[in-house]
Amino acid sequence: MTILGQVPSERCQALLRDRFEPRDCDTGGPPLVAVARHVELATTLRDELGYRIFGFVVAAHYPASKSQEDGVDQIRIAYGLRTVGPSSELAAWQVQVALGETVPTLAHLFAGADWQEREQYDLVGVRFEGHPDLRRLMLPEDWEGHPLRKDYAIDTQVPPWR
Amino acid sequence: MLYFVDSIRALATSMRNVFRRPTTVQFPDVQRPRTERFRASFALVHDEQGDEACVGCKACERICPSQVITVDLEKKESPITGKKRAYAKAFTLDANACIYCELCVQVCPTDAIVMTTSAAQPQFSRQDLCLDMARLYENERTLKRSWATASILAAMQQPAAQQVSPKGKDEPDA
Amino acid sequence: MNPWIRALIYAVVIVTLLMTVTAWSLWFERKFSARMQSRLGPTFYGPAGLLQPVVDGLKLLQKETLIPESADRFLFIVAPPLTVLLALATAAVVPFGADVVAADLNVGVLYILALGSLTIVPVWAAGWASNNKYAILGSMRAVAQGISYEIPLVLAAMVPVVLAGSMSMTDIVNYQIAHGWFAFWPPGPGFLAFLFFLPASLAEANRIPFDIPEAESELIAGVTTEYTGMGFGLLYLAEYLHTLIVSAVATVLFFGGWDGPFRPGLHWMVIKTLVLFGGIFWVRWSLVRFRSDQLMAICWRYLVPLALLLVMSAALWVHFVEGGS
Amino acid sequence: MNQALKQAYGDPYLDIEEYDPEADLMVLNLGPQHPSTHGVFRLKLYLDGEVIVKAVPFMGYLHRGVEKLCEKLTYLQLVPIFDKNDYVSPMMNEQSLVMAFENLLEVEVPRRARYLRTILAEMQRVASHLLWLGAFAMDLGGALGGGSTLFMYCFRERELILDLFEEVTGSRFHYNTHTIGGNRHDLPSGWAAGVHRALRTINSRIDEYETFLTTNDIYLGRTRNIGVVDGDLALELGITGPILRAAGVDHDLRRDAPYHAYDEIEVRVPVQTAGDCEARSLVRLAEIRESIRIVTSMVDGVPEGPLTSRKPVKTAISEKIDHGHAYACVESPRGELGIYVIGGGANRGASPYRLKIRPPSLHALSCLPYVLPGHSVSDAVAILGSVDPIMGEVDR
Repeated sequence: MTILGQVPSERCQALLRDRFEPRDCDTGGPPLVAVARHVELATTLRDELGYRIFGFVVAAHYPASKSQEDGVDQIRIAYGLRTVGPSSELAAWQVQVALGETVPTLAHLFAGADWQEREQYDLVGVRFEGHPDLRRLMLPEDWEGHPLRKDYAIDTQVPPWR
Repeated sequence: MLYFVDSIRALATSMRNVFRRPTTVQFPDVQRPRTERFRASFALVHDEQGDEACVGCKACERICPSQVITVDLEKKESPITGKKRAYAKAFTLDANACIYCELCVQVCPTDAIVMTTSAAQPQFSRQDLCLDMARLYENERTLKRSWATASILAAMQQPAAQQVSPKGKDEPDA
Repeated sequence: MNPWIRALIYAVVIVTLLMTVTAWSLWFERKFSARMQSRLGPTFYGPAGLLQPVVDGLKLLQKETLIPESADRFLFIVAPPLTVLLALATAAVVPFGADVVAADLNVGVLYILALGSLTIVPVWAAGWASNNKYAILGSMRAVAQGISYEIPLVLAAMVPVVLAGSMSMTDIVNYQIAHGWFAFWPPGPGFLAFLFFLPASLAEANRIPFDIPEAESELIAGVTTEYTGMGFGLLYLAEYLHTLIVSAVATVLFFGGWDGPFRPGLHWMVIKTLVLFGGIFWVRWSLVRFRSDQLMAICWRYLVPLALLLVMSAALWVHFVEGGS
Repeated sequence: MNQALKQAYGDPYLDIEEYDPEADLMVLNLGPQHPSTHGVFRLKLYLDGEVIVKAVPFMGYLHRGVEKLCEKLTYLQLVPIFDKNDYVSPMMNEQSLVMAFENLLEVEVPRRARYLRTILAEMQRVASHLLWLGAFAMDLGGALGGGSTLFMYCFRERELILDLFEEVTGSRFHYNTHTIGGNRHDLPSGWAAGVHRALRTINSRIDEYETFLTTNDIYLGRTRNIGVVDGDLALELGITGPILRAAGVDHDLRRDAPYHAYDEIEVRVPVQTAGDCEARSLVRLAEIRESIRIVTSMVDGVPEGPLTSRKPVKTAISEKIDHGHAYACVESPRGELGIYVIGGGANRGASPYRLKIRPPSLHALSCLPYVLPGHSVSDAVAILGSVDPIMGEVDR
């Protein structure tokens, strides 16, 4: 794989292994970390290892059929941070939460996370607890439903002009 | 007062441009020359024997990201070779929603659909922008064909192993 | 000839002349700015687009005049024609030829400055009447800019008056014919006064780089946001008229009116005015715009004190050199 | 948000009622229909006189549900959809998307394609910065004045590059020239000569624009220490790209996390320290020159060899994968444009399960509530222009 720095860097994986006992996610991707220690991980990554730029927060909805946990819809959220300057690396980890539960916000650590978390709440419907201003980012306020949920209508036939 | 002193250089630049040739042209009368690979509207073509190339296999209908192509299949005698062959009974391409991504040209097994280098002619109603089979074949006669056909694109995208020469029009600078 | 009839003839001739020159200055500006921006400019109507002003006028005429429901109807309707009226009124005093002047007031310069400063009122009224936030911002800026640039304008206009010893426009021109043009002959004050008069008058007419009131990149269209059809047409026309007359006044005050090398006469006046008018377009299409507080800072920190010095230097010049005539 | 930053900048969550009650604030909506909001973007400004007290941005007017569309279309069909996201630099969208899929499917890209992608990316950066330059001059100088003169010059130069793209890909703007494993269009003969000619003209014309900008005092008056974003605030907000480099932080993905063929060439990264509008424009002008230098050094030495490492696509369902995550990011003219894709979606694994775009313009816009308070409305327009947001990318 010639593209460097796109997979979680060794430093980040080493930190995860020895301090945060990550579980490997069955659908692949970065290691899974317990929700309780999620903010602590982000703080250590930022302060000790220098991952200062907020990369991304991706929430994906796994309906009961696909997720293994006893038939309850799961939401897996992948986070990413990046270091600054030469040989910039990427740190990434995942957090899993049942539908309806809340995830502690990173907006106090990274102001950049503020809007990305609002977008995930807007599109996937995962609530970030402690977020200063959790409103919908893009859809109008009175929009009901979260479009990127798997149960959201997907095959609406595009009205042909013909 | 220093604001006006070095504004003179800006004035000089704009005056210098007064004596340069303007780059805009009066569009309807003067047309900008298009490059050979420019892709605009569509045309269906006949193969070497003069028979309709399209076999109605719906490959383009499936690949189209904005689902604007619909093809109906029919089997009938070919007027030239006399054998029973598959044809497209109806072929509509909705230029309203087409994003000109050239994927249909790439996936066509028989080089039937090609793009032309004449920019889209505006119409007065949405229905006129819905190109049906007759219009597409008429485009083949009237408009200048663009460079790309399925085989040329395929020849250009061959991986290292098989650097095969393209069937159909010879690639000018392979 | 009965003075009333003379005034009427002059009025009709000057108004039609000014209107046509302004209309075709629209064509000239679009062609000239197009060339500056490596474009073709209007070419469709008439040879090289010469009928473009006519077509623009017709387009504006047949557009529906919308009056916003919450607008102050009377002010909204009256404001545009008022701006055109004030712009045209200042033309009464401008001497186009030796005795070709509508009304040779002996307080000509005062008359022009008075009407010049009055143009702020209808512009402000237009902004205030359209009851639109952007228009109000634009009109407040117009008032601030108009008032603060009034002072350098007056002081700059004082220099030729002091030098020529009279306020009447024809006397100033005759003085310049005798002693050489103010812009060049008294080397110090004359040219500097012109350098102050031009930007101040540009600010008066809301032209770039001083067109804060209708700064379209910030305030959409500033004062003219709510206007459609002929309302907008009049406001737009008034701006061009005002600029044309200001360049005519500048030629009279600083470049010796109808005085010219071969046969002084009306044609010299027209040539000089149009050259100055073209210069204003040239400045308009190549400079970036000021911020409104920077605009005020320039006026109060630089223009006003220097203008005072200028008038004093002109007075000293007159006292010493010319033996206090 | 550490305390030091709170004092230096405006507070985006300021409660308007507590602001001193007797100052009657005027609420002015800048946008979504406004000549200088660079797209459909609404900025609700609370004005005390003409000074901004609080700025609340509203987005979503251009939300097209691209990420929902990703669940339905297959990998190949997404490429033409994605070059409409950041419609000022479409190359970068296609390249980041295709790199993410190549990561996911573990596909190797041949050297010729990597060279070609670098050249196309750098030329697109020049075109994108030229468009920014014109739009920024329009913000400062107005549509009927000096601003539009510079706007026309920038577009005249940008046409040269679009013609070159038309020669290679056949389309001026939405190319669909990338595919998984390489490119779809090879370079026509004689293209390099055209590139040299065009870039030489642009390089000489840039000096001409300087007379409008960096030495023109009216321009400096409008941009010097207006809208200052310093390094800490930029890093805190996750801002990357010219705004971060103008704030003194030396971070550029082309050199720090090289992709395509950037590891084989030397990339010089222009950095300024002031962090104001002027510094941002200086960084972008320097980046135009830097990109021109890169392209002229590379365009003759494109190595021979195959253009893709996979057979040309003949059917919609061509790539299939049922698990795995991948992230790829590209240095777009506005910052780090990243695509995070999760495999194993519909169409029996032929479309992604979830695809997220990390838009650099979203983070660039997030600096507005912090930076705008204290400036006037015309400054707000200048700052918005210097931040150069693209709403197609922000709203997706």
